[in-house]
Amino acid sequence: MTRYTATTADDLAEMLDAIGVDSIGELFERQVPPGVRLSRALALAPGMPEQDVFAHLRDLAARNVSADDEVSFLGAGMYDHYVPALIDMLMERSEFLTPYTPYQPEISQGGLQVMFEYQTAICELTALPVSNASVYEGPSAAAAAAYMAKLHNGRSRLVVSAAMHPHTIQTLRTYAHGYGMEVVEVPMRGTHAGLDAGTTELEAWRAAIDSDTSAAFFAQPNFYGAVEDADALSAAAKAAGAADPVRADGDDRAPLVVCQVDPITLGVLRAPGECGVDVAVGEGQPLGNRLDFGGPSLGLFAAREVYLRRMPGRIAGETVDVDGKRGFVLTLQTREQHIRRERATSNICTSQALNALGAVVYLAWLGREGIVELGELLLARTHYARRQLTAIDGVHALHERPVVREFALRLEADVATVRARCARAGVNPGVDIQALTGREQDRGGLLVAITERRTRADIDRLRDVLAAAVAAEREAVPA
Amino acid sequence: MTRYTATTADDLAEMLDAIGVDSIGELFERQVPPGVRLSRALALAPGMPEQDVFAHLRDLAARNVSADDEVSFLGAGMYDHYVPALIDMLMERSEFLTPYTPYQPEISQGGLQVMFEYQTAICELTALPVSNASVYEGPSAAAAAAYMAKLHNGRSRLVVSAAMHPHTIQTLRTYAHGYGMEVVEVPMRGTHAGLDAGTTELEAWRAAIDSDTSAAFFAQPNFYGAVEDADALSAAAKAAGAADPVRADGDDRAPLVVCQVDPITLGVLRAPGECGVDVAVGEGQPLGNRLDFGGPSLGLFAAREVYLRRMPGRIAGETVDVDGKRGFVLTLQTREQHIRRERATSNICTSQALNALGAVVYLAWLGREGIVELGELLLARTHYARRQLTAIDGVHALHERPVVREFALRLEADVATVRARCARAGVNPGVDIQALTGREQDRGGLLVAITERRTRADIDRLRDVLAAAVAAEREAVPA
Amino acid sequence: MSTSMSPSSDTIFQKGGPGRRAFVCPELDVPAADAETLLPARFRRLEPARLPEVSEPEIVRHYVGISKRNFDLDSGFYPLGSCTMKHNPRLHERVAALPGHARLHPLQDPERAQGALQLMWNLQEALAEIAGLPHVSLQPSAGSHGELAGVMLTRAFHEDRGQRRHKVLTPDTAHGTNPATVTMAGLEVVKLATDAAGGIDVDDLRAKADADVACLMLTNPNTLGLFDQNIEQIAALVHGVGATLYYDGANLNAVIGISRPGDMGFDIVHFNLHKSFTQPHGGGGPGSGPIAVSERIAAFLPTPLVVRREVGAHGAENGASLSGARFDLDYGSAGGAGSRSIGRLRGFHGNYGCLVRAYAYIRSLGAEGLRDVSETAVLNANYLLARLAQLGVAEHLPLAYGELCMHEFVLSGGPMKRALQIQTLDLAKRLLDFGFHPPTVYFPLLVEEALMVEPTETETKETLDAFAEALAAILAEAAEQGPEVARGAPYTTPVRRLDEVAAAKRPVIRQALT
Amino acid sequence: MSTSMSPSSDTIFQKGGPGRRAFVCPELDVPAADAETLLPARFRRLEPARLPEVSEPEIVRHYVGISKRNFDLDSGFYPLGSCTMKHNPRLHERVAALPGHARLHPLQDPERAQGALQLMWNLQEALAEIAGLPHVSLQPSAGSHGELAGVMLTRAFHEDRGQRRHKVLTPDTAHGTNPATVTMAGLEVVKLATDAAGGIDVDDLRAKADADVACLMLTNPNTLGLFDQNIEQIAALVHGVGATLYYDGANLNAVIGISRPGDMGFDIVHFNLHKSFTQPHGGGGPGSGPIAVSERIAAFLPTPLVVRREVGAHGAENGASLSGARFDLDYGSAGGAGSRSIGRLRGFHGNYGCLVRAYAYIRSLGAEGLRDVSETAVLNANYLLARLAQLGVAEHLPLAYGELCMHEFVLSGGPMKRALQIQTLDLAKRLLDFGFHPPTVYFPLLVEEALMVEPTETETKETLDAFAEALAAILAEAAEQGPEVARGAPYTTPVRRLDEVAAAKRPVIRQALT
Ligand SMILES: Cc1ncc(COP(=O)(O)O)c(C=O)c1O
Ligand SMILES: Cc1ncc(COP(=O)(O)O)c(C=O)c1O
Repeated sequence: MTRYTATTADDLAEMLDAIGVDSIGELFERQVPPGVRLSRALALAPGMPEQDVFAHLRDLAARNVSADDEVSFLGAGMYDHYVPALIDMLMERSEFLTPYTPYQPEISQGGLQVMFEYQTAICELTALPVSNASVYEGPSAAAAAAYMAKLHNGRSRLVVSAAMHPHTIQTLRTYAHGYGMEVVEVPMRGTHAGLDAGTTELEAWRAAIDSDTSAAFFAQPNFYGAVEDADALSAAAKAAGAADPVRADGDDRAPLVVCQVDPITLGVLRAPGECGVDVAVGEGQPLGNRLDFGGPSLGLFAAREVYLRRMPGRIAGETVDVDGKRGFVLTLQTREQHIRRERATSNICTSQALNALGAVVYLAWLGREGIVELGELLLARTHYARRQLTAIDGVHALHERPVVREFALRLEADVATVRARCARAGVNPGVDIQALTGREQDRGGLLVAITERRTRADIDRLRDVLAAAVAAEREAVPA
Repeated sequence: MTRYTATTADDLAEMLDAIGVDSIGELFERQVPPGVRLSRALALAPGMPEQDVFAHLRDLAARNVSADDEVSFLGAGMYDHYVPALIDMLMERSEFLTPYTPYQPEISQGGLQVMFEYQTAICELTALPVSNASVYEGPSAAAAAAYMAKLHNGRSRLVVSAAMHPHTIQTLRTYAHGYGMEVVEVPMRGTHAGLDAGTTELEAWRAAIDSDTSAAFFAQPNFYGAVEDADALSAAAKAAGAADPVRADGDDRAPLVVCQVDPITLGVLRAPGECGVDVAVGEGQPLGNRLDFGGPSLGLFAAREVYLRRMPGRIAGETVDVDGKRGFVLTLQTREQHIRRERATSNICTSQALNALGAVVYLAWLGREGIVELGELLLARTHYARRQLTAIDGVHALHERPVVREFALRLEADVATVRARCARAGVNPGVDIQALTGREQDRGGLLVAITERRTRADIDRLRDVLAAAVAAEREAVPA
Repeated sequence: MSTSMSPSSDTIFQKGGPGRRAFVCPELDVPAADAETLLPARFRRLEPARLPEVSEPEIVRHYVGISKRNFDLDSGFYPLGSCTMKHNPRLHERVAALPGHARLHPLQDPERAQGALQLMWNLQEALAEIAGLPHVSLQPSAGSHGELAGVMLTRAFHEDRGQRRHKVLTPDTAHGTNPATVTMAGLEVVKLATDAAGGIDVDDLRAKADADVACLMLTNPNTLGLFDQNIEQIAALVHGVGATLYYDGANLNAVIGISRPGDMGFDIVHFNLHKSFTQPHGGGGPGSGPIAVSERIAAFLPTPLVVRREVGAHGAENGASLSGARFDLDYGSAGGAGSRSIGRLRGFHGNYGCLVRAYAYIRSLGAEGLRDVSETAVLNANYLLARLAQLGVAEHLPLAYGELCMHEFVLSGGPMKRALQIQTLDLAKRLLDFGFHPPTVYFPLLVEEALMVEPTETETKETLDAFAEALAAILAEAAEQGPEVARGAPYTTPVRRLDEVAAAKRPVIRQALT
Repeated sequence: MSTSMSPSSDTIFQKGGPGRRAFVCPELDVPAADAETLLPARFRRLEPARLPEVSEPEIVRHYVGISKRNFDLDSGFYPLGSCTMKHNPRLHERVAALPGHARLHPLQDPERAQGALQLMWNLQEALAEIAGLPHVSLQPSAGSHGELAGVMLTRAFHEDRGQRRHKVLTPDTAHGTNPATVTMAGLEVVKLATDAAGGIDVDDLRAKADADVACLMLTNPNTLGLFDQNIEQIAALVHGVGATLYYDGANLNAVIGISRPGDMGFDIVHFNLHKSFTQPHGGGGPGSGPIAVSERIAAFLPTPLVVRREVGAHGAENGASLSGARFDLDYGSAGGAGSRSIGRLRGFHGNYGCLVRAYAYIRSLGAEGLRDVSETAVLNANYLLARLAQLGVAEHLPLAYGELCMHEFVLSGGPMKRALQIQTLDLAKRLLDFGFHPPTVYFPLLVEEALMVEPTETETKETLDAFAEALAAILAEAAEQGPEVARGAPYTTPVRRLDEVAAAKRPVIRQALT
């Protein structure tokens, strides 16, 4: 017996008796061939009392520098937003925490309604008419969109803006190999300042997209924090990718325009549904989910109506019960693996229901006005931060595009050493761009993210610390 | 409107219209005389968003050195026991956290059953037949027992062992003034070692108790960690306090013997009900409650059957509903202030229901065997610690009585400075006894508490740090 | 979720089996010693405590199960008059749980508990400002504990002047804790009548206010939900005979930032942090009952008090202080607050965990937000009252006194009882079937078949409307179908009406164990 | 708590009112700039998102309310076959919530995330030992993600050897994620028959195992709850044609410390940390699906991997390392694991929060405790099976294959359907009225009217007995009163049987807004 099991000596005797075996061992001896039975104990540390496990995990936690321990400007996909306390409370309620997928709708109305509300919120946010109940996380959501595109139009090329998050591009490449699709990267305009630098190069985008292009991907804002001209990219993709010759039925095989969004920006930024986008995907972590060293979070997935029956993931739908009472069920399950098996629209099963609860509660908490106010605050602080930081000697804007909550700098100094210097002063100035992309053109790049938790005082502190670090570094290593 | 209120502009208009006033202001103008209306805003800091309040409270928390931040041997009434995670979860469930006193039993069976189970657990622990559902906390529980004694036997003296916790003695004095009772303190045997030192002086105890003594109080273990001879104290009190002449009805006016217990010791220590005690009171914090800088916690209160109808506080009782189904109600309410008013057995109303939940869940978690095992572990570690520490030069046992989980030392050095030295090494060696009691005889006294969280390695560290501190102190200030 | 699914009433002691356990004891890491050395046999327990023997999953399922047999504020409207069942922000649970607060030992040295002491000091200041009284003690554990402190302070105040005044005036509408407290503090209750307007009968007061009166205890608005129109005159009368005025702060939610007890002439006020300041009610506590007092009472305050001292460069050195301030526990320095203290009322410093929550609340809302609290509380109560009138409920359940109300109101069930043959108790039980917690019933005592309704500010108009309609529906049901429906209620709760008489006659207050 | 009290199905979008809000925006503490400068109009949102407008109390009450319309593991028995609904220790939530874990940014420098990396490395080691395979990637987000990784690894393995094998063998009892994954990875499913004993039909396997076969995907015990008696022969056959063996770890709870996939001959294993290792199921996730692989597969693993390096005095200097070890993210160093990686499967490093919980579980139980898990899981399943036989349930619901079972078993509802005219669906729905979550139904597909029952090790004998009796009672009820009762069930749930056909025909998948 452990603290989680409950077989008393009497229980054991009665149970073995009922089964008709002499020992638990016999159950295994009669079922597991001797050749594959493990004849020794697992080589694992012995079990521990709860307090010791807690102490050990706390010791490990103490060896991490979390967003509580420094003034952090890290972003690039996951952001240190404030998660209101009521989300913890709700996510920890047994009723939400411990059931599984709502296969029995009569006793799962709570979870199903949460999905339905989540879908509604994501549709509103993206201005797209349909949403699933979430997928794993951001980059794989893009890969799921690629599969949907393949199922939809049968084309074989995926055109991807190089200004997307490198993890998204890498993930798309991994999956595309399985799909038998080719990934074509569209370069972006040189990132070293200039008005349109840092965004997808429209001409190259147009050129890359052809009548075998299944889907075209860009991010808004993109990895460098820059606001893309989404309308132009969408229109160009549709035009360039039209069937050749254009089909009589209006070319419903045209490439899907897939936009990777940062949901927190959608209070102020033109929504995907407002600029010709077919599918919006994105990392949902900013919506009420913790950083958790990268997961679990959730992947957003919304689309135009026509894609509904090819969407991946769970979808909750409204219906009535035998008494005519409103209720919710998992719907369109014929898309899914447990029904459709090898012809499913996705292999996803266990997904991120609890994280989606966090997201919808967060959106309700922010509310209709709040998401706009928050967006405006981020705009203002980001603008301020960018001005403050680019005023530092040896620090330049990597691009001058509009930004919402994150922007890229170029340092005239080694980024790694500058970051280490800042860290010693208790400030994490942001992400080393080149370390993440591996691109030569990104050398010197620093990606700075702003959230509502980073006050003006924090930004001023970053300015001072960064200025000192860059200066010290330039002094130490004369250019 | 704040984030906690919900009056929209339309709501307000409709509501004022229904009431028939023009503004909220009018509601006050018509009801609150102008002379007592505040004509200015309260001088309070402006409100803050949730994240800022959180940040402020976190900053304050960071300015405290908690039991997480040092190796702490502080005790003296509250102890750093490990609180299992399931207690947090249960105490945070809305269903337990947010209702009030179960006045409507039909929709409060959860809370009432918890009280009933708590009472059962405390009866078991104390070996006494009746328990209430808890009172405020430890010392005031003793004062409540004094009131019960007064109501029971109408006598006017309270005899108190000086070896009790100073807060208990002080609280008894405060209340006794209200009760019109006199508090007589019984000295203890000199605390400087010797086999019986550190305990209540039996002869003085016997001498102090007379036929006007309403109740006699001692603590087990006492404030100095020493195990008292509870049987002897009880018997002596009963004998010395018998009515003079002894009444025909068997003297049911005899003084109540009240024992203040440390519940965590009752797995190994003879229970109050096993040594002639009438009433057991005590601080319940060690049972699954946090330190919380001293509260909220709960006060234990159990007694012999005869006192049931004079007990203070809520009591849950079992009954049946109209369908014959088992259920629980608040019972014997005619004792209470809301029914009995000025003749109530106590003025207590809001008490510590949630903390009592923590206590009973903790006891279920420890379980029948666990409370014994824990007691044995504490005995062994405490014994080890006492031996290790008294081996230090300049450190002596204050007494040599058996101890369970806490013991008193006498340092040949200034305690305050020694403690400060230890603190700098990350160890809080315990409570400065004299600082708490104010007694000259306690000079040099250090009270060291052991819990299951303080490992042998911690104790060894305390030994080394204390040895160094005492040595350094003796060097700095030659005796 | 359904009757059949709702767990049984078996207690945790009726579950489990021999040897089951949730606890794993940390290993014995010190040398073993023999039992007699560790604790001689004569001190050892004779019979083991028959605690439950259950696995962790059993504990979780048991308590989660029985929790579902509770109604709670997070699940529905809880207009329990006098109890201020307002929303409990979860932020407060989060901040109270921070290890720096939750795991701070009460005997930590003040220099190493500066955050806690600063919080307490800031809270003292805020409560003083809200009360309009200069000195605060955070020690009392709940309202009635605050009352006890207050009456003892009054007694000490008079005794200090060589007076042994033995009477305490309390209106007949007073909460039970008021008279109970008076007796415990060794004084005598003298009841004051209520006048036709629902306030103190000033003539009765005048007749009883003599040199033996130590104190008048009052809550204002009173338990009828009415602000006493004569409060200034009452204060003058009481002060005139040399007595003090005690303010029972249970109804403070009506007047925060609107009117201050100190400005009304009160000497002593207790706060119920679990009412006006959001400490969750926990099924009956914990609470916290700080008191604020006037200058003339300050010397008698319970100790320790939290004080703030300006320190120079020297004190700031150890890094423990903020902006030159250092916070400390004060045991009553000569002449100052607490210098002739009544003593301690409990161990340590009060219910700090509750103080954290109240402080977070005050910082969240600020002056403006707190005033909005009271404005909205009063608006909601008056709207509900008006809505009940619109629905014709007032015919059977008239307002007991007055026309408007402050944050709560008291209806009389007398006409209902006569016209419809159902009592307030029946109405309350029938409300359970409608998913509402009933109002406080049969209090205050002087109102026939009283129903005391306090909606609080955190409820929406929709909820108030739904509640009003439920009341109207129950009355209509009784009018149309007769009184039996209500008399048999509730029908949909985990248990139905319980036999309280039997429970009290032969009390079974613990699980029989074998 | 009662039907009338249970909240309505109004969504959060149907609540609230204009201007209500829970969020208070932090103040604008930087100089204001004009809108066009901050974000030109052509990039600005045209129509605002119609998010809810609700106060904080409304949010809490709404979601607490609807939560009560869920059945959950903490409230009752949940024998959902293949899902391992075991107790979720709350300790795991506590440790995962520690700021050092929960508030750690995934792009924190490895030197400043040593605790997290050490945890991941320790977990990799433990999972490797449990699987009997040397290399582990923690990246996959759930079981099916692990499967995808696994099939891609297989593909990469063969492609690396210049082979384009396109077939993947899966038994007809396989979980739907297996075939779905195969297609997504660009390979083809070839189904294997099940033999009379419930295992792989070895003859069928022999016939189909050719040089085009990339892989055999198997779970063992399989979805019938049976340990394949021919596993060694199967492995030999598959390896014989140069294919790999993939182990679907969903059923690992039967064999931890008893039998290891690696020792059975599997090359790739995925774990479901949300099944065998207590990550709470969350209403359908999050999960985590780490994979363990053999040496020959290691080079293709997704990156980054977590590695441990011994460092000398120099590296230890900065205080970030423990006992001379430093942990790092490795993107595939030459020749080693990940050196010819299939690439990334997602952002960042996997579902770290789930890893924390699984690690806490493994440290809590250790080798002995984990073996007890599987022993008890198998004991409980066999006991429940035996108890059903004792109660005569087996007559109508016979075990589909075999006599004993591992951690779960599959009953056939065929005889019940014929004798009593109720289907497995009816039985499942009627169970709801008895307070139980039904078993998995209609899976695996080859069993007629299948009921797949997995009690898990954390249930008590009392619970198993009660469940067996409920099944017996439902059958008796059908025998005595006819099939209508069960066919009309459930009766006591918040809603009754729902029209799924209508839902799919005209999908309404979001709240209509005005
Ligand atoms: C008017 C009034 N006074 C005093 C009290 C007593 O407060 P507490 O329950 O905190 O002791 C209450 C609480 O119910 C009350 O309503
Ligand atoms: C046998 C089997 N394989 C695979 C899976 C898929 O795992 P996941 O849901 O974690 O993707 C499941 C889960 O339901 C399963 O039962």
